[in-house]
Amino acid sequence: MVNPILLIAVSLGVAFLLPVVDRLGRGVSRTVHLLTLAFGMLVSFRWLAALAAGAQPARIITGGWPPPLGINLFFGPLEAALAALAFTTALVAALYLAHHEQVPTVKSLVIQLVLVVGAVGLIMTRDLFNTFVFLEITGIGTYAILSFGRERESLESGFKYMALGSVASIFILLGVAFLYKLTGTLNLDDMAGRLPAVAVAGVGTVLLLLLVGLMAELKLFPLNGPAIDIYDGGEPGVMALLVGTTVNAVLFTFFKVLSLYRGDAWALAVSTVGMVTFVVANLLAIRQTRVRRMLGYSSSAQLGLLVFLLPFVRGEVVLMSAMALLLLNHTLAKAGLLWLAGLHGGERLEDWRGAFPDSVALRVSLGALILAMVGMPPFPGFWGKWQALVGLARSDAWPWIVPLLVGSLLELVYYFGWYRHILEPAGEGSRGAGRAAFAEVAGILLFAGTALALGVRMTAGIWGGPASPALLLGLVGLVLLLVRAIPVKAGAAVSLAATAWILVRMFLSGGGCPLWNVQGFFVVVTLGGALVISLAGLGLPVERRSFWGLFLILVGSILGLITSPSLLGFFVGWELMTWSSYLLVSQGRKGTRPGFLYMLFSGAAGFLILGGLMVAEGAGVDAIGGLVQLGGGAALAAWTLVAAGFAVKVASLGVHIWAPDAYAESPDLFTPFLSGVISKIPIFGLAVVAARIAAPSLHTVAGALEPVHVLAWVGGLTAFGMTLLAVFQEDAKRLLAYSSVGQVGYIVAALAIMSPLGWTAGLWHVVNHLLFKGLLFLAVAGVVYRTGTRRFADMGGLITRMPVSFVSVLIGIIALSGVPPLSGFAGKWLLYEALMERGWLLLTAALMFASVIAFLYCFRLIHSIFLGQLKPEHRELREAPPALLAAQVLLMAGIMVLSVWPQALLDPLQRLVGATFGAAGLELEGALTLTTSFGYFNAVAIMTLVAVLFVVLLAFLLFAGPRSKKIRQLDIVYAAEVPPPPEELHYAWAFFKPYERAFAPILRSAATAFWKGVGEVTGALGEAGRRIYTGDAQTYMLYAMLFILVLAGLGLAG
Amino acid sequence: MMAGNELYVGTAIGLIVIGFVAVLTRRNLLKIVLGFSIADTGVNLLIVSLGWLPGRTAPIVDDPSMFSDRAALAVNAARVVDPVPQALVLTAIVIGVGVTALMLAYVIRLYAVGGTLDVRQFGRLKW
Amino acid sequence: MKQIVAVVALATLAILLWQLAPIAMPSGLGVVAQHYAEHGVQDNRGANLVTSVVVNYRGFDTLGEVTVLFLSVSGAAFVLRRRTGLEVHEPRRASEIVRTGARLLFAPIVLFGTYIFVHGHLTPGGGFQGGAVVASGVLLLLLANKDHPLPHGFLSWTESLSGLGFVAAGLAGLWAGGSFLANRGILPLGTWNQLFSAGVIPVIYTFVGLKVGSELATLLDVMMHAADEEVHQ
Amino acid sequence: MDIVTLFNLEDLLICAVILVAALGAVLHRNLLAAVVFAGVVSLAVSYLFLRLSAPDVAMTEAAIGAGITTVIFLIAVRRTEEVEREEP
Repeated sequence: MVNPILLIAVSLGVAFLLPVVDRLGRGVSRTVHLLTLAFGMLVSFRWLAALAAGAQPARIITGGWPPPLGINLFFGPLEAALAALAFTTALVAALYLAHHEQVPTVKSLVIQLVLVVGAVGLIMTRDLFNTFVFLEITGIGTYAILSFGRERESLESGFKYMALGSVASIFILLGVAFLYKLTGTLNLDDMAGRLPAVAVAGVGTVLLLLLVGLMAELKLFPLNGPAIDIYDGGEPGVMALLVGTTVNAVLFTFFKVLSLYRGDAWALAVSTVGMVTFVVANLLAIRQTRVRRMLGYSSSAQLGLLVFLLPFVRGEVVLMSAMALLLLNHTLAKAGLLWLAGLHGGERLEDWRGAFPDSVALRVSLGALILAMVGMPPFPGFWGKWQALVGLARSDAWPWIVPLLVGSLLELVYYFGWYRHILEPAGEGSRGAGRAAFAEVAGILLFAGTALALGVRMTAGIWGGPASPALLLGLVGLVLLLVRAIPVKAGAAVSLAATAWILVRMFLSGGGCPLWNVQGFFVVVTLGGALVISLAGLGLPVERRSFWGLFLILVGSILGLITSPSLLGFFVGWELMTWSSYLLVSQGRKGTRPGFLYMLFSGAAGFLILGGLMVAEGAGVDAIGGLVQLGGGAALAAWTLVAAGFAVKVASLGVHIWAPDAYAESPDLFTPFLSGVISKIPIFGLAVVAARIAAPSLHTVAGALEPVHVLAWVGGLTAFGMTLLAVFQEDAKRLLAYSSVGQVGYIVAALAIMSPLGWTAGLWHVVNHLLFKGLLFLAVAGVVYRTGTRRFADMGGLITRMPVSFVSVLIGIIALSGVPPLSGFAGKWLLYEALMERGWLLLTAALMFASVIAFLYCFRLIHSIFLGQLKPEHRELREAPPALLAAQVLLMAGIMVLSVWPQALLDPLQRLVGATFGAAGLELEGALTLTTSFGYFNAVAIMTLVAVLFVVLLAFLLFAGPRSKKIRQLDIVYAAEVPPPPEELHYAWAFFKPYERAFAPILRSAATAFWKGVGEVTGALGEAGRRIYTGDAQTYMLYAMLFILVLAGLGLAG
Repeated sequence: MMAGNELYVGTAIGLIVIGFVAVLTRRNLLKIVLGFSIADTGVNLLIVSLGWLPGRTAPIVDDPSMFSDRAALAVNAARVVDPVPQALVLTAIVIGVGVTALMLAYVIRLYAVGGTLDVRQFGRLKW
Repeated sequence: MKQIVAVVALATLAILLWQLAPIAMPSGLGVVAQHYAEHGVQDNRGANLVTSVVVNYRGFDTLGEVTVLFLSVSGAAFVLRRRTGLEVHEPRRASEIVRTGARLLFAPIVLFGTYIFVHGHLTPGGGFQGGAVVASGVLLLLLANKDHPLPHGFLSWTESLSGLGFVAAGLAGLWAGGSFLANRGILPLGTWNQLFSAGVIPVIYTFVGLKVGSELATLLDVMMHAADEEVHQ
Repeated sequence: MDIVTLFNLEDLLICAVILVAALGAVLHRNLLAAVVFAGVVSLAVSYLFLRLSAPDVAMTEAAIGAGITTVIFLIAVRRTEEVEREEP
């Protein structure tokens, strides 16, 4: 194997030679430069491979003298990985920078090469003064290359960075000199051995000098002013180079030097500064309007997170891999984003509207890198953050976990604030990659590709091997996303085929009906929903080409979430579902704003759930099955956090403001899936995760309060509130959105009863809701597709033009409102039985009242759209596309089957509930009647009775129909008043105005005002906070002085 | 009591603090760079005084009897001051001049672009 | 206001540093220094212990050190690469004495500088000091006549080759003496106090001297002509 | 034992010169004078290094600290402004 010292020696030799090589021509010097970096990269990767395979790390001495006499270097796995990362980043950065030089000189090549040498030297050296020399090399290299960018800004930020860097190196040099005086040696490991024995006053001050010097070098809070300015002023390509090389090297140096710092006081100081940097930098980033400055704050935050983890890593393998993953993720994502920022050139967030319309690869890379930065699966950052949290939970470091989660949520806010602009449809102002050469794009594609590949491999690991259906679906989706050639229609077909294939395979191999357990049940629900949507997709066109790719990723993630046995697998699926559904919601015409809100609340829900899972991990449970063993306080905490997360995701009252917009503005084809299936996943979560944790009851002043009862009331209130709001909507989809959230409230209440009958009612309603809500949304989608509008006032009398849609909506509202003949009644009946059995009578009353109101908006839905006069312009309206109707017929058939023969679903449910509770919910007398403790219900009898009534009525109508007199809608005469706007003429306009006035006080949605207030406060905090960065070099240096004195004052200077 | 190196250490700390005074309070860019240069000199003086041992000479072996045999080696060792801080300072001075040169190049460019040497004019990038 | 805070902070810093004075009290040689003092001459046959430490024991530092200077000069040239557009006020022509003096003194100064870095292992001084003296000779020429035609090619070649020489000596040490920058197996250590003693140390220090000399000369040239025209090499 | 005999007179004198020159460099309005003061500081410190029996460092400080650094400062002053303008 090549001696690693050559990484430094050869690169340095070439750097010295470059000025003369350049005389032979710039092409020659550039090639030599790239070859040297390639050589370094290859050697590092070969060493990394060898070390991974168990080779011995290289212990290198220089000058012929072993340490402590001479300077020694070390090249272990960590060093090899960091060196490989440094050389790769440098190589790719060089390719990029070659295209972005205003005044090309060989000097920039020299500086880039020596910068990498400095970084690799820093990584390898084990001598403290040598570390100082290499810090200076990387320092000066950084200062020099910072002048690469735009004239004024880069010089200004470069000078500030250099000034603070000089203060830092003075502190470091003093620290090193005094440490030599105290221990007599300069070798790091030797000094770490001798230092504890030194009991002289002032040792603390010396160590503090070195510590603050290194912290200033790392630009942690409050010294991160200049570091953020160089992002703002500097050339993004240069910053990408620095992120991959010097920043990682200085961080690793900080890790090595930390071995000198024994004792909890130092560890606490370092972790506190790290965590403060993480949270504050993220908070200040929220109010940023300039992309590069925001990326600067994000880098400072990520660095703070890594520094925070350092003291915990000593010896902990889990945290060591967490650090490695987080560092790798930050380098790949941040460098990639910086290159993209350089390529795009958009200064403000708004300039990124519909970025890179001309290149799929770049747009997918941009999305992937943003998701990686925020720590979303499958990218390495997610796994790193998970392992870090598990490590912290295991050592019960709860005071650290909370800020970590809060910081991550803040990070999510500003990155998706940026992504919101990117997802807007490409207008004339949106910029693309233009005629970017491949060299400029190589880095982006390489880094995004590596991050994705690593992520997919790890996801495969956790979801049971590469052959798991969930992963296959996801990969197929990824292919659909990337390959531009596949037409949209083919996407729908592929999706249909894939879901059908998996469904069939499950039924065949699953040993009879897979419905016996909860996982199987929800898989069938998901795949059924996906099947229907794909079928409808053949008819209804979709705006964005990437719809089906994302749709398959979404379905894959849900399958993964449901079938994976471990908490980690569950959460991977959950977060994957969150961002894929976010992207789909944002694809609606005005979908980006509601999408952003959707992401915020889903992200918050995700972090609540993550907190709950961490409580479990802290107690040593890592499988879903193991949740049963949780007991006492941990159980209550875990249960509350997880249930709260699911409640937010289910949009219960108070946190519901995101749901109506998200449902209404998402693409018409996706809304049925969003309301039919995705809103059921938190139900699966409650059924599987929350139900297993035996949460002890709270002993409050009013006696024992069962958490489950609280959850039931949350469900109940949601049902009540949402149904009430639904009635007064003027827009069809928004009405259905409120209704959908309300219905899910019923299901939450049903599950919260925690009795066999309750679960039967809940799960029955899950299927039922999927069927009729899917039906309603698809029908409305057809209507909207034909009429182009969603407002009731613009529709009317469509029964003659779209009869099949009319029948669909009719069946849908009958099933929804729970009127006897159809399956809705069975659901409601079971629910009320279970509630009464449980004894929660007030809640039963509330739900019954809500059902009555539900009937009102059902009537309004069908009345406004299909009955009344037909508008002139809708004269020759055609029926909805056949494929869409086919999907509706499929759903209608499902409802009819359940209405006539409920046992088809009830038998499997009995088995399932029996397995969970040990007792079946209800007995089946004979083949047809269901009996519970309160009464019985024979579906077939009722069905025949209603059918007879229906025939009689229909005959009368047909007989009386032709004699009715048709009047034209607009022949109304006005006696000299000003005619009101056309809408108000429409009979359905403000249909329930009197009720609205009656309920006005409680309708004034306090929730929206509250959450807007929360947003304002956070923003104001961010606004006030970032004022401390006044931009003045001397102020930043004064912060450094004050910082060391504050730490000294805190007693660190012993 | 043998004269310790308080005087030299005191002067060095004085130089460092005076250097920082210039860096933190003077508005002129050149004065700031000058402040850094003076602070560097102060640090170098401090490091050399760390290695100084009263009554000993420079670490140069200039008469042959010094290393004829093992005993003489120990004698020689007791005769010289600590060479290591001097080696470190030698490097530190050259690093100092390197950084100063780069800073001055920045100052020249900033003056050429901003037309002034007042550091407060170069604070546009903020918040 | 900020000024007062700064002064108060610095006063506190002074007190903090003064607390370290007791540590700075003379307290004999450390374990490493003891070895250097005793065996320094034995190991490298060099009379000047500091030079042995700088070039051999901690030779890797010096390689880093030379890189720092090389990087600073390239950095300065890089920063000043753009035309500054400053109006260049014509400097007063140097007086007759300076011009003739410069021509006369240039050779002795360079000779003296060469003497310093060639005898680095015997007398105080070495690569850095010798290089600086040589550069001051070049400075004298520039003072005499600002547009004195400096041999840029020669300077650039010297700088690169001497840098490569240093690295080559290091690699030779790796190949012959077992580790990078080792002082064994390349040149005989010779006898103490002779010109050709201490193995490869004088050779390395000569390379350093040449490199520092040419680099500082280039630096002076770059800074002096920063305003005039775009620096293209 | 008063302070003078504790440290010999020369050292005290030199240290006084160093500190005064440093203050001069910081406070003086004219930049050229300030640079010269800095040069004086370097030279004096170089002599102090001799007193600390560190000839190598003394030569370096003299040649580079006093020589080269002062020169590049003078060049920088000539390229920019000589007098420190009093700005609000």
